[in-house]
Amino acid sequence: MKKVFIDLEHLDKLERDGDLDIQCSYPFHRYHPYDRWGMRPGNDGIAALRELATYAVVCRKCESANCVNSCPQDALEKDDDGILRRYSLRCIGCRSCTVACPFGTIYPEAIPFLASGCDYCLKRLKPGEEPLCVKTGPDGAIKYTEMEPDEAKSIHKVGDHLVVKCEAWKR
Amino acid sequence: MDLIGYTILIPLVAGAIVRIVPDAFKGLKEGIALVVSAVTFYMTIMLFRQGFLESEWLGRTIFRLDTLSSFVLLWIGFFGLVMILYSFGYMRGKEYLKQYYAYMLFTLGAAYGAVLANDMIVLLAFWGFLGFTLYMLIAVGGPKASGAAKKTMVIVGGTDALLVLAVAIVWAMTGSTSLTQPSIPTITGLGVFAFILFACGAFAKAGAMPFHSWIPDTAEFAPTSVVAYLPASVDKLLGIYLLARVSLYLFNLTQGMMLLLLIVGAFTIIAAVMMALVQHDLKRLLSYHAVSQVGYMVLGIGTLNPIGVAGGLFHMVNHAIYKGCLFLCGGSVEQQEGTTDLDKLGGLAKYMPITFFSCVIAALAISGIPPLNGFVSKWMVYQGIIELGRNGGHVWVIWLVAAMFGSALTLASFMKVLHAVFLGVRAKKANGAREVGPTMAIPMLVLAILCLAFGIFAYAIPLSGFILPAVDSVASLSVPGIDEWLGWWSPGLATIMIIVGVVIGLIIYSAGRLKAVRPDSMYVGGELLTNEERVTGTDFYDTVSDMGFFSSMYKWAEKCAFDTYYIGRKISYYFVKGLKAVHTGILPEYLTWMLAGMFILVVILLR
Amino acid sequence: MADEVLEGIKAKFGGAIVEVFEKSPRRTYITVDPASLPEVAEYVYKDLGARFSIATGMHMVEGFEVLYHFALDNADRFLNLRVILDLDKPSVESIATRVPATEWIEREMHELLGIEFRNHPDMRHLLLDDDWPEGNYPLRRDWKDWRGGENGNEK
Amino acid sequence: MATKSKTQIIPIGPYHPLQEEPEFFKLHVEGEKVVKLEIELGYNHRGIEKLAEGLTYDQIPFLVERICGICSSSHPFASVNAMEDIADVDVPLRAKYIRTFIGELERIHSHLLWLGLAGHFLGYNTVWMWAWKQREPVLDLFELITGNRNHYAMFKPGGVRRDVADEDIPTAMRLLESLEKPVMMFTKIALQDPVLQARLKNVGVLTKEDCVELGALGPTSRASGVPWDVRHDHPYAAYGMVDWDVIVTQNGDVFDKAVVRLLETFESVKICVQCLEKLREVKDGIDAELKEIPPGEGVGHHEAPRGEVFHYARSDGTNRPIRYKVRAPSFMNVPTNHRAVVGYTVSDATITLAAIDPCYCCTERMLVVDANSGKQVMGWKDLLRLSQEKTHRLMEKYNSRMDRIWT
Amino acid sequence: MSLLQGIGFLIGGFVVAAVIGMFAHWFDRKITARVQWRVGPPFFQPLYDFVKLLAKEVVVPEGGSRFLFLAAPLFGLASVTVVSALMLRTVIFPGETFVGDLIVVIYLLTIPSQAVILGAFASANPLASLGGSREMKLILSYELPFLLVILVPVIKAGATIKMGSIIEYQATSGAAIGSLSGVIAFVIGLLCMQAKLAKVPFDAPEAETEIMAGAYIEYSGAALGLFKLTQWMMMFAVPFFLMMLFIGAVNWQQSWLNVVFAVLIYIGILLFITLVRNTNPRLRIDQIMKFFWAKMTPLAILAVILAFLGL
Amino acid sequence: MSLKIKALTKSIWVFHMAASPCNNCDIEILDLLTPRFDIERFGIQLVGSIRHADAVLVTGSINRKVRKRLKRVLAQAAQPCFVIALGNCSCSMEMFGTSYNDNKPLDEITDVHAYIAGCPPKPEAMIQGVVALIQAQLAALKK
Ligand code: SF4
Ligand code: SF4
Ligand code: SF4
Ligand code: SF4
Ligand code: SF4
Ligand code: SF4
Ligand code: SF4
Ligand code: SF4
Repeated sequence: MKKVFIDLEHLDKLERDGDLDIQCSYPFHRYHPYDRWGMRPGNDGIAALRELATYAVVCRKCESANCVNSCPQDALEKDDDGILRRYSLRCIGCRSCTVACPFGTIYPEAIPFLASGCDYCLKRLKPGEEPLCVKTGPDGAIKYTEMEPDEAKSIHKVGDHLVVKCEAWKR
Repeated sequence: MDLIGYTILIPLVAGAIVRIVPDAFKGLKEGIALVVSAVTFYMTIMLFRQGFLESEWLGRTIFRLDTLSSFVLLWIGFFGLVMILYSFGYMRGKEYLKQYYAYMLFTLGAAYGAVLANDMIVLLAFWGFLGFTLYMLIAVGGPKASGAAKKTMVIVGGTDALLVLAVAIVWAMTGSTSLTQPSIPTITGLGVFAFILFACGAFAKAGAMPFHSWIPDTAEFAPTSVVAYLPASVDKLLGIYLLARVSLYLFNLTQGMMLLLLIVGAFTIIAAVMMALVQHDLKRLLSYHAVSQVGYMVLGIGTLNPIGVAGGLFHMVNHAIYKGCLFLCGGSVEQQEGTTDLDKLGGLAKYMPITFFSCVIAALAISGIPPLNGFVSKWMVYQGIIELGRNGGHVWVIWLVAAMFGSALTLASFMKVLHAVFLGVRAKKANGAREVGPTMAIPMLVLAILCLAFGIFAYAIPLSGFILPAVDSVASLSVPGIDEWLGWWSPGLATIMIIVGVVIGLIIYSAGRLKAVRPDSMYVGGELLTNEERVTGTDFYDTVSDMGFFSSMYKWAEKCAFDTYYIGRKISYYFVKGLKAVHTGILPEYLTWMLAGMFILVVILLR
Repeated sequence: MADEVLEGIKAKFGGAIVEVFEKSPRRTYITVDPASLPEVAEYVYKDLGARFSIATGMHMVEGFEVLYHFALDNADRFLNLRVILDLDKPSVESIATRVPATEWIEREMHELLGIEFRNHPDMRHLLLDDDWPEGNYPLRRDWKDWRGGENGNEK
Repeated sequence: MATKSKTQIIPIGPYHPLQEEPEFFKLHVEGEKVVKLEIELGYNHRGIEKLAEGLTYDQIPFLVERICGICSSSHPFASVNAMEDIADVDVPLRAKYIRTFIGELERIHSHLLWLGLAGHFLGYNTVWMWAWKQREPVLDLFELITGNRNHYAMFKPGGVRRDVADEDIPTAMRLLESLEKPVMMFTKIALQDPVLQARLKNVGVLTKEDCVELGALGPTSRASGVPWDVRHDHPYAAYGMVDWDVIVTQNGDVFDKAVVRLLETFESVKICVQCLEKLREVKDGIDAELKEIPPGEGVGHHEAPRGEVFHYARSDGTNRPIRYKVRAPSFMNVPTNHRAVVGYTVSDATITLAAIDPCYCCTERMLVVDANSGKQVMGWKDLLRLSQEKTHRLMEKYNSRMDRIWT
Repeated sequence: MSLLQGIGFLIGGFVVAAVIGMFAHWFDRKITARVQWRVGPPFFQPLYDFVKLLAKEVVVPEGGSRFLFLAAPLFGLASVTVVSALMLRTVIFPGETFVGDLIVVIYLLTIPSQAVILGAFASANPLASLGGSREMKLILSYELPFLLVILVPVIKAGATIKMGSIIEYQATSGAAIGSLSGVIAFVIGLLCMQAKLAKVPFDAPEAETEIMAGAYIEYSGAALGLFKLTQWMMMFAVPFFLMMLFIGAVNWQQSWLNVVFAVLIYIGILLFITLVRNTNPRLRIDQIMKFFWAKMTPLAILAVILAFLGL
Repeated sequence: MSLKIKALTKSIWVFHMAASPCNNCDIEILDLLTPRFDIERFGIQLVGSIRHADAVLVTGSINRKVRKRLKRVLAQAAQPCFVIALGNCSCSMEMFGTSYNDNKPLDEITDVHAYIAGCPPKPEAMIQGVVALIQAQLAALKK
């Protein structure tokens, strides 16, 4: 089964370099509710993917996590594996956690007030088609392939449909 | 031959000529008609000036002009002229022209004759002839009108027959056929019977209930000018003239007979106006009013006191004026819009201002709004009724209430007419209705202005001019001083007061920002109205007709339960079975029969 | 116990039932074949005596979904009949004649979502202005806001 | 007699004093008798369902609160019910009682409001004034408990936003008790005034069958003998735990609708009192601390003063729904006019139209308010100041033009 | 009566009726407010309203008859002015009136309503048409009992339709209301007056919540002001008319106390109007008709019969 | 002349126009008439026809369908007539800016003479707003 593949560092680098305009074809919430002039983006599935990937792969899973402690809304929790989870109904997007994390794990952009969704384009792709994020994303940073996780190459499996490459933070 | 003879003859002869003139010379026909009617009108004026005249023939006073007949004559002449003028515009492009002007003239002549007749036989002859011309004129309306014509013929002709009987009785009782001499007391059975027969004849002509039912049908199908001419004005004048003549001169009425008249009057007022309230056709509605208003005249005459009789006679004239005017307005509307169905009209005020103005004046006049003429005559009738109360008795309350309430109902139905025809929303946007031409507009305007003038100068012109002299000439009635009736209030002063009131309003207006009048679309809650969303107003009084008691009355009326014609037809259906042989079903044949019979009678009686 | 209802429907329209999802004892979602929707709806409405609450139209990934919410007031339970319609040309038989209360909501779904209800007695606009541009269905998920000046919106 | 009546159309609305909101009725009449009714909606439609898709679940109660200002807690009530249905959480008992209390208090205010308006529509302004005078204390109570006269902002998924302070309970009790007498008086007036009866009895009759067929709700159906009441049939919040009766009458005319509403007011007072009693004891918090709405779908409803409010939410796991459906009672009740109005006069039609207590706002569902603003942070004085300032500013701006107008 | 005198009375009548009418309107609103636990408008409110209306522009609906639309208010005002003048004169010189002035007054009193109807019809607005037709039906309903009721003092005064004689008769032999028939007739007369003034429960023609402002819907500015003024003046004219017929009006020649007495009675009648209108819902037009025709008319007939019997 | 000015400020007939509101503003307007607030004491009256209005209270955000009607009705008012935007909905656009039914705030449609903010504005605030309007009027007139 094909999976979405993200090369997080590559993505970061590209982002630092310049504009990164990755589009997403997630069918719901395509427009921002207060987007009167067409300026504000709507749902950005890629943000959801990156958040998921970051929590799974990059986060150091601190014992007494600063991020969790700092959250004024108790929106962050850790599950049994120590992976962070942000509860969408509680997080108010205040970004205290961003500041609190000593490792800079949580990017400010990654925690918008309005949570994004990604369904990995399941059920929506015609045979042979690639998700829109892959098509519009920078080459190599996002792919849609039959890729198996490979710890050696720092390619990790996150969920059933996502694999993430992240070299800087080797576990 | 004297002036009287010429007055009667000229129209008859001219009618015959017009009848012969080929249709191609339409202008000639119209010309003759106009000239003749104008001339005879002038002659009636002369006669009116003369005041009193008798013309003898074969040793009898056949024609007699007195203060009563002279003013009726004058008005007949006037209406003849006005209606013929109006016909120019109205009849344009209609069929049956050949007959039309001829019969108009015949009618004119016969009407003169009937009014001037002093001999009952002569009266009968003209009366019968009038029935015939009426029939023919209605028939001008085309095949649709034949039913109405037949109905008219039967009712009017039938009551004519009653008249014949009445004349015979009177002749048998007194040995005289003079209309003015004998004062027959209505104490004997025969006297009562004769009076009732006479009254029936008068009622049928004038259209009082229960002999009214020919009028609505006629109004609906006959040409409007005919309706305005005959049932609305001339027939009313004639019928009430006859009634006045017989009840004031010929007979000496008792309380019982008065009661009969009052009952008929009151009943006619209310019943007819109730019918008018729910009509959906303009002409039909007007015709019910033509019936209803007769009630006032009958009431007025029935009071048999000077003011009441004067009121009744005055009302007769007034009615002829405003009802003629209303029918002419109806005709104008019909000519411009092609229909008199109230549902299909509306918003014409802007397009036909003259018609609208005349119609408003006439409608307010008929409803008795001061200071118009209808108010004055109704007021006199009311006073007459209350005068009755002075002499004791309690029932006068009924007549008074009936008369006054009938007036409110009249107003109600004319509000409906004004709304449905002239106000409200324009029915068809595309059709560009225009004002009618001058030959039609002038008659309407003249009549409307008469309504105003006779209201404002009621005493100065009509009352002192001809009504009061006519009443005064009757032996049993003598007119008291006018001041007794009017006090310091006179219609003229009233008018000035109302005008001053209006001026006060105008001052207030001008204190406001009257210049800032701005036309704007109408407000219906922000939506724009589509044409179908207009309210025609024809159903305004459904609330009345839906009420328990009235709804059943109306249902009955719908089944013609109150129509003497249908009742009579049912009865006669059994009687006539034996006469089946002569019953060919061809109307002219019936006519011939009747005329022949009448002729024979005349010959026998005059011999 | 409540499943008498469910069993009854299954027994009667076995073939037409695509899926049954019981979220909780009080909420049941039944996906039915669009072709037999009118019969099922009528059965639920007439024979089970359910009250028609409302219908929800949705533009989902798989297609247009119409959810007819019926309340079984005696059993404290909501039966939701779901039909899934074609994405390109959503069309389903109207049940307005069988369940009169659906008339307005079907009109509304028609104008806001562009679902066609076959044989509906009156398909005029219900909520939107009469001059609302044709083929412009705001509740569809790909509906584009018109503040860009598109769609003939008056500026 | 050529008097066959023709049907004519009388427009009612969209701007019409009968309605506080714009709605367009076309009455097809013969004379004054109504033969057909056409209803045109859309003057209030603001696309609330679409807008709800753009808001988070937290914001939606505020959004739907502003669907309507009259039962401005009914929609949030139903909305949180729907969300809790998806998330399958249990709300603390205290929150349930508070919710029930607010819901019933609102019913009282709404029924009094309706009574007043009905009086107003009948030209009986005294009833209007008196009923609304009695309504003021209810609004005061709202202000005491929620901080605002209307738009209380009390509901949140998983609980309520504000607690009822113990010291407020006696005041509330007193207010509720003082309410019974005037309501009793109104009931008596309604039941006994012959003129009122003449206007209301056997007018705008809606048969039981029509009700069932058209799915009429609330007092509209209960007046016709259809005992639908979701509080009773599908108990939620604390309705299963307090003692009250469903009011049902049989005639379906306007009179019965009034009677149902009046009697329901008593029931509501009863419920309110019971809730307050419980609030003295039950102290288990007011919030279930809901973290997330999982993917799924949920149905929520609440018996608003006018009938069942129905909400349906579909979640994809983000903090916004992907479909939010609102069905207000009037959406079902307004079409009943098609049947109830026909055969009566125009005068009857107006009161019949009003008898279902329609509020098109929610029939058409629109969106309101900046969702971040949970509470009204300013007192009325501040608002006043703000509005004054703004007005002054504008007046200056427009002064030149006003000169023109006034001279 | 000379022309000048007539005009003098006319202007006097106008001023008196306008001032008292404004007071009556204020009184009505104030009492209404009191009944409804409100404070109510200030004393000069009617004046303010009127002046304000004058200061506004007049909008004429398109498609209507512009002339009639603007003229209708004038007719109403003129007739109520004339009525007031007539009645004042009658009260001041009861000996000098003329026969049949009663009928004149009755007729003139209906003209304001007719002006409203014509104005409504001229505005071409369907709701105004409905209002106008209701007004007409209202006239039909109350006119019958009203006429009968008026007959009671007429009969008592010996079949005279001279207002002066009616007043003089009452001055000598006691007020008409002092008998059974008088009481019945007076009460019915009050109800008819309520209808004549188009107040709840008989305000169907201008039912604001049914047909907006009904007949007045299209009127604005000075035209509306004139109508309002006419309405207010009617609040003087109609009660005064009833007082004249049943209570013998002021009788100021006898004692000045009678003037005070009359004012009190007038205020009492106003109070009655206001209280009735605040304790009843509006009736449907067919109910109004039934009420007047089926209930009031027989009662009025009874009163007339009683009057004949001398009761 | 001063009577005229006084009359203009002492007799304000308001027409209430709901343009896709939530009802609450409207109910609060009606509330103004009721015993607690009783604006009749200031000569303010609610009227049923726009022709009689001296001030129009517009509530609600104004959607596409209602906008046309609103414009039409405002044009039908007899001048001088003030337009008051009542409630946040009609004062500002932010709340409804995103609705597909094309809502717009009142001042984008017509000139507004006064804004009364609040959701719904307290009745006291409404009175204050109208009073402010009157005062501004007076000031303008005195100049
Ligand atoms: S951004 Fe969200 S998760 Fe982070 S601290 Fe704020 S509330 Fe907590
Ligand atoms: S909305 Fe603003 S003030 Fe409120 S919590 Fe977030 S950052 Fe703070
Ligand atoms: S500065 Fe910002 S990040 Fe730092 S403590 Fe304050 S709010 Fe939090
Ligand atoms: S503080 Fe930073 S590294 Fe530690 S758990 Fe939180 S996010 Fe991860
Ligand atoms: S996989 Fe599809 S849904 Fe997910 S981010 Fe990419 S385009 Fe968006
Ligand atoms: S039914 Fe709807 S509009 Fe009416 S009060 Fe309730 S929520 Fe508001
Ligand atoms: S915070 Fe702002 S948006 Fe929220 S309610 Fe208050 S004023 Fe409105
Ligand atoms: S401002 Fe608030 S209360 Fe007023 S209409 Fe808008 S949402 Fe409703």
